[in-house]
Amino acid sequence: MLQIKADIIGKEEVMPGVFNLIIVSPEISRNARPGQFVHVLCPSGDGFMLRRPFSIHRVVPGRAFEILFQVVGKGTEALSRVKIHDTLDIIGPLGTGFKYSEDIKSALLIAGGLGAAPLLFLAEELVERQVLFYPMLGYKTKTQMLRYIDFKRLGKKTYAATEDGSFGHEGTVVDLLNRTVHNIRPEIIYACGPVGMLKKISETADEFGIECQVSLETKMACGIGVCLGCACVTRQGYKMACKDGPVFDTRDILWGAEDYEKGRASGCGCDNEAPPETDSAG
Amino acid sequence: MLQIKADIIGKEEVMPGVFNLIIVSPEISRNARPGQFVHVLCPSGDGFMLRRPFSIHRVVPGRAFEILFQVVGKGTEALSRVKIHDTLDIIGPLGTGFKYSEDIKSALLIAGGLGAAPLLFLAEELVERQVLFYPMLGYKTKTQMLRYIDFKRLGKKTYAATEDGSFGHEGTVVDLLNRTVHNIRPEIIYACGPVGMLKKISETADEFGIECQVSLETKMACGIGVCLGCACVTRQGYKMACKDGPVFDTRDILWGAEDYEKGRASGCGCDNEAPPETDSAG
Amino acid sequence: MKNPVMPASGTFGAGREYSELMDINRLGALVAKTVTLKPRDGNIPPRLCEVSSGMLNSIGLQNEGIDHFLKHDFPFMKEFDVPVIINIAGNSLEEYAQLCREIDRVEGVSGIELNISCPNIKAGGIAFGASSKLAEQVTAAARYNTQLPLIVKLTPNVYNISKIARAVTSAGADAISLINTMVGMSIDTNTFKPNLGNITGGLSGPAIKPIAVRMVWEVAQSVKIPIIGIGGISNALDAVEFFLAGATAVAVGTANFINPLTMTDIISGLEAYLVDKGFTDIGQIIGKVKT
Amino acid sequence: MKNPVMPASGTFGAGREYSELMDINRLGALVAKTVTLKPRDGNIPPRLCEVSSGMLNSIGLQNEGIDHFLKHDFPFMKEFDVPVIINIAGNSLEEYAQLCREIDRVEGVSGIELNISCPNIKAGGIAFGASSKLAEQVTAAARYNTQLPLIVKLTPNVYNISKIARAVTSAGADAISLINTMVGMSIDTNTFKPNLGNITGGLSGPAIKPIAVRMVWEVAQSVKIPIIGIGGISNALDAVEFFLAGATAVAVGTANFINPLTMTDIISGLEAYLVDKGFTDIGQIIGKVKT
Ligand SMILES: Cc1cc2nc3c(=O)[nH]c(=O)nc-3n(C[C@H](O)[C@H](O)[C@H](O)COP(=O)(O)OP(=O)(O)OC[C@H]3O[C@@H](n4cnc5c(N)ncnc54)[C@H](O)[C@@H]3O)c2cc1C
Ligand SMILES: Cc1cc2nc3c(=O)[nH]c(=O)nc-3n(C[C@H](O)[C@H](O)[C@H](O)COP(=O)(O)OP(=O)(O)OC[C@H]3O[C@@H](n4cnc5c(N)ncnc54)[C@H](O)[C@@H]3O)c2cc1C
Ligand SMILES: Cc1cc2nc3c(=O)[nH]c(=O)nc-3n(C[C@H](O)[C@H](O)[C@H](O)COP(=O)(O)O)c2cc1C
Ligand SMILES: Cc1cc2nc3c(=O)[nH]c(=O)nc-3n(C[C@H](O)[C@H](O)[C@H](O)COP(=O)(O)O)c2cc1C
Ligand code: FES
Ligand code: FES
Repeated sequence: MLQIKADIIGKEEVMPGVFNLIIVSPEISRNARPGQFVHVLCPSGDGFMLRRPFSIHRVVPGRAFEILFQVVGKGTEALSRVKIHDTLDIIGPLGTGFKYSEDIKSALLIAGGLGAAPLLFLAEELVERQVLFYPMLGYKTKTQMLRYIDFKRLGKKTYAATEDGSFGHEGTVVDLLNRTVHNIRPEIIYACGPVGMLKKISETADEFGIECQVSLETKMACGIGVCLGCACVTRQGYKMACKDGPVFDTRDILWGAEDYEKGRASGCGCDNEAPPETDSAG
Repeated sequence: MLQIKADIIGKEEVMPGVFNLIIVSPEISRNARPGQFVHVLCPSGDGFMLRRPFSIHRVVPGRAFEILFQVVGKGTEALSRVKIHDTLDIIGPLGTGFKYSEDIKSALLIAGGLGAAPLLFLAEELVERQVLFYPMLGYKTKTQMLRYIDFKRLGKKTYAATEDGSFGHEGTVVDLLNRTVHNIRPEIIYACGPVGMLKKISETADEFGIECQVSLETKMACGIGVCLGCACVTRQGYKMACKDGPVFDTRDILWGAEDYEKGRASGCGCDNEAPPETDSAG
Repeated sequence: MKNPVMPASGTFGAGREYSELMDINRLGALVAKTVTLKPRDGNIPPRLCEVSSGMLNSIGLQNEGIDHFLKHDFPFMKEFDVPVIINIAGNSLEEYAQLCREIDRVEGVSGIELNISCPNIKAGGIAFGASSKLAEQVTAAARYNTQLPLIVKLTPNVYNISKIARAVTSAGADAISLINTMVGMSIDTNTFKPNLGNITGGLSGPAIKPIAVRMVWEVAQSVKIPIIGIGGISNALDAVEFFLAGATAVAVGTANFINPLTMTDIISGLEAYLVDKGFTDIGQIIGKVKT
Repeated sequence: MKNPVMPASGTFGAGREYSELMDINRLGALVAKTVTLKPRDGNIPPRLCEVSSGMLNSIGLQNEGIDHFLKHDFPFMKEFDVPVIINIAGNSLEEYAQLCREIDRVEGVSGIELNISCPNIKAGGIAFGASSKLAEQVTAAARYNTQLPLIVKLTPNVYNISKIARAVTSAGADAISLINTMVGMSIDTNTFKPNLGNITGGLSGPAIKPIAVRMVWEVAQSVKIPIIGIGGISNALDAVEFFLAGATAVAVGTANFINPLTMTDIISGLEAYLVDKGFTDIGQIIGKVKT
């Protein structure tokens, strides 16, 4: 982990409201592992101050790394206005990243929308490690198929679902998973996307006895394990998404209730669940 | 007074850190009088929110008006980054402006630095009204002679002082005034600049029995006379700089103590002075 | 009330200036700047200072007194098709009582707001609002002297806001407004002088919104009377937070200075929000925070 | 102390993580996150929410307990050439007393900070800090059980901070830190749920700075012991405001999360400020606000 002032050398609006930045950092590009993130001081704007976490989307080994982000609020809005050769204050790489044992042979990578961000880096790593993998990508509609081509180029067979049926399977990526999982039979599932989707994927994985790792998003302050603000509820007690995660084995996660399906943004899937031991002591 | 979203059609950095903006507004340009100001919502930046007041510097009759401002803090910094064809949210014209009786024949206009902002508009008005006037301009040094040429073009005889003596009289504009006032013998003095300078000018004016009007700067919130925040102490009690001023007759002003000379920014020259009736009632 | 959006006392004068910039008839109510029995000069300048996401003020209740107000300002306010609330402050119980008696006689007043929370005056003001006993007494004194709807405006500078709210409720308040400003201070690091002539002042604006929402929520749990939520409201979603917390109306202060159209924007924004969420009435979201 | 700048408890852990990003040896002191007698899980997530110029947290004093702390964290902290202050909280007077007894035995501790101001726990915490009587009792209990310098950390959620400050001073506090966070709340207008699992949380950051400066100034008028100023400090000039108000040292919280170099930047900035103003020692500006 280090704090850098890094040059932006590439910026692309890959689809309306979604941007890709290429950021120079030999150190981060060298040390980063898939699933890790960087904590970015977005250029000062209107009434926000905390850093914003973004997954490392891809690396240009030894030289630069990329982030892929969607404008959803003030921080990302400010970030979308940076220009090439602007400098960003970044802390990273952070978090533990995806884990893979040496002898794994086949993996399923499931991304919902922006969930593609950490998974493309993982896909490139798996190619390197000669692990067979199947990208399974869920989108709203055909015109928003973020990184489809890239995954298709890297994966063995690429599955896609669109909610409106304009491309691939009509429906959610969860439906698609449930229809196809008995054919694919991966040894491991890696997933990233809305928490409701992740929870359902973990249920399927459970049912089929497949190991499953997901990248969880929580609100973060420090991003490095100090403030204890990004807690997720696990069977081992509270774990910090920024330091113990953001990637967790779904067998450890205690998911929250229904309303996570509605995409509550600020949680890690756990805020309706009593913590392992409650606070009654004090 | 009205609130407008106005186009910027001209921007010039007239000297390092000092900008001139030309802003389209038929209404404001038509209604504005010298000494009035506009209340500007500076583009959102880092942790400030209130509008900032700027004198109307010049008008393009029936079409646009100008402001001349120096970057001193966050608001002016943000404002200096606007681009041509950006839009600004502006309330104006505000305040009462300089007063002149019909039969006045000669005036002395004294500007310290940015004090030139409202006085150039006044100078143009006086030319129109065929009043003879003498600009007297104080600057730090030769290279910072804001609007000297413009005043020289309009005035009968232009006096200048630089603190380092690189042009004109060496010393302050107050020294220059004291040396020359008995020769000029104006019927009225109009002045704008740091409050310490204004106080000294008013003393000289008093001594020579010359009417004197000054434009005072105070911190403002509403800018339109509602919040009662921009109070100045006068012999008639508290007056609001934004509504009763910013131009005051110096005979009415109760000046504050010594430290105003040091250029305390946030006052109107009155905060060390007991108010006419003190607060002891409640 | 046409809608639950009004100005916060002291940030809208008597509406005269803002009437040139916006349509007062769209508001839910007009709330006048605090009036006192006798004219008050207010505090020594400087009276304003901007701070992060907020401002400090130490106006000190400058006003021309109740007689002048009733003769010159109230008639102007009454002309609008909007209920008028008169906000009052006194140095003593007797002054509050007397103000209520005088206002009670006046035709066309829709309510009295007791300001027992001004941090910028030496006697009275916040002192009444910081003690449940005094708050109860001043409310009772006012209640005894007027039939008009009585709103009590509380100060956030206390540990237990619910206790104060219960006290004024039991003394006969018809509604509570909260919050007034937090006491704050700012120092000029060049001159070593406080940025306010009065040394300390009242902090308002977005900076205090989380404190205000929390207090509205707490008070909504402990009393049944309506609450006017105030504190850092700048847009419709800010207002929605207060409604969810339990406010039945909201008042806008500092934001008026920044954008005179804030209140009318909020009124439109609330309508859009309700439609968007499938509600027909603001009542459907009041107090509906899912805790 | 090399200089009067230190981290605020709970925003720097035990310094482990930040030691990778900055030079801890430059700090005036290290202040550990609050430890309790027994391990605490902390509060249900979400625990953070950003608001205008500030953040809300409801961590709930998650920590592994004093034994674990002394075994695993304190040895790490002790390695630096910097005084270490241990911050403690309890549910009862007896717990505070016991924690003091245990820490008193430990070699290399420079001071104990009593957190009687945490807004995020159900028993103890803020309740001790909001009553001058309880504050006095808990300070006395601690004082009786340790020879170490004793700092008491106060909550701003009270009307009369000077009264509390006097109470803890008379009970034997050697210093006061203030402020801890203001209680606040934020609601998600989409889901109607509070943005914190614990419903309310503590407001920190620049938003509370004016409140903190005012309280430091008030307390500096009423007690003679040193004050550690805390609340929204992000740069050297913020720190200067606290010194002028009467703080003898400052602690930085939320700003660490934004820029891990905040404290070292402040240390350099203060030096530059003093030179610029012609002072040789920070002592020359302490309490020097010209009121
Ligand atoms: C480990 C990690 C990795 C991430 N990687 C990426 C990435 O690669 N690409 C990307 O686009 N985003 C990513 N995110 C989410 C990203 O951090 C948020 O979108 C961003 O912080 C929002 O900031 P904002 O100021 O624009 O929005 P805000 O103004 O803070 O919020 C706007 C809206 O977005 C929601 N929101 C805020 N923070 C989050 C969050 N952490 N997760 C989900 N919703 C949120 C809010 O609830 C609100 O509805 C990641 C988050 C984490 C924790
Ligand atoms: C009626 C009126 C007319 C004005 N006309 C002009 C003009 O034509 N051109 C121009 O450049 N400026 C003018 N000013 C001053 C201008 O409003 C301030 O410079 C501006 O508000 C500073 O904003 P900021 O955010 O950049 O500075 P801040 O961050 O608010 O402050 C930075 C520094 O500037 C000082 N400062 C802030 N406000 C004022 C003020 N009102 N007067 C003096 N110092 C201040 C602060 O004390 C501080 O030292 C006028 C002020 C008034 C009241
Ligand atoms: C400049 C100013 C003057 C104020 N004057 C009064 C007043 O006279 N009476 C009163 O009850 N409240 C007064 N207030 C408090 C506001 O009514 C309101 O309670 C407070 O500002 C919080 O709301 P806000 O954050 O929307 O401004 C004043 C506030 C400001 C900023
Ligand atoms: C995430 C977080 C955790 C905190 N934990 C503690 C704590 O454990 N003990 C404590 O005394 N104060 C704690 N505080 C309060 C800070 O020490 C400090 O008093 C407060 O945040 C105000 O300072 P700031 O505005 O610089 O953050 C915490 C604050 C934050 C933001
Ligand atoms: S964000 Fe601070 S511990 Fe994870
Ligand atoms: S700025 Fe509000 S009255 Fe002048």
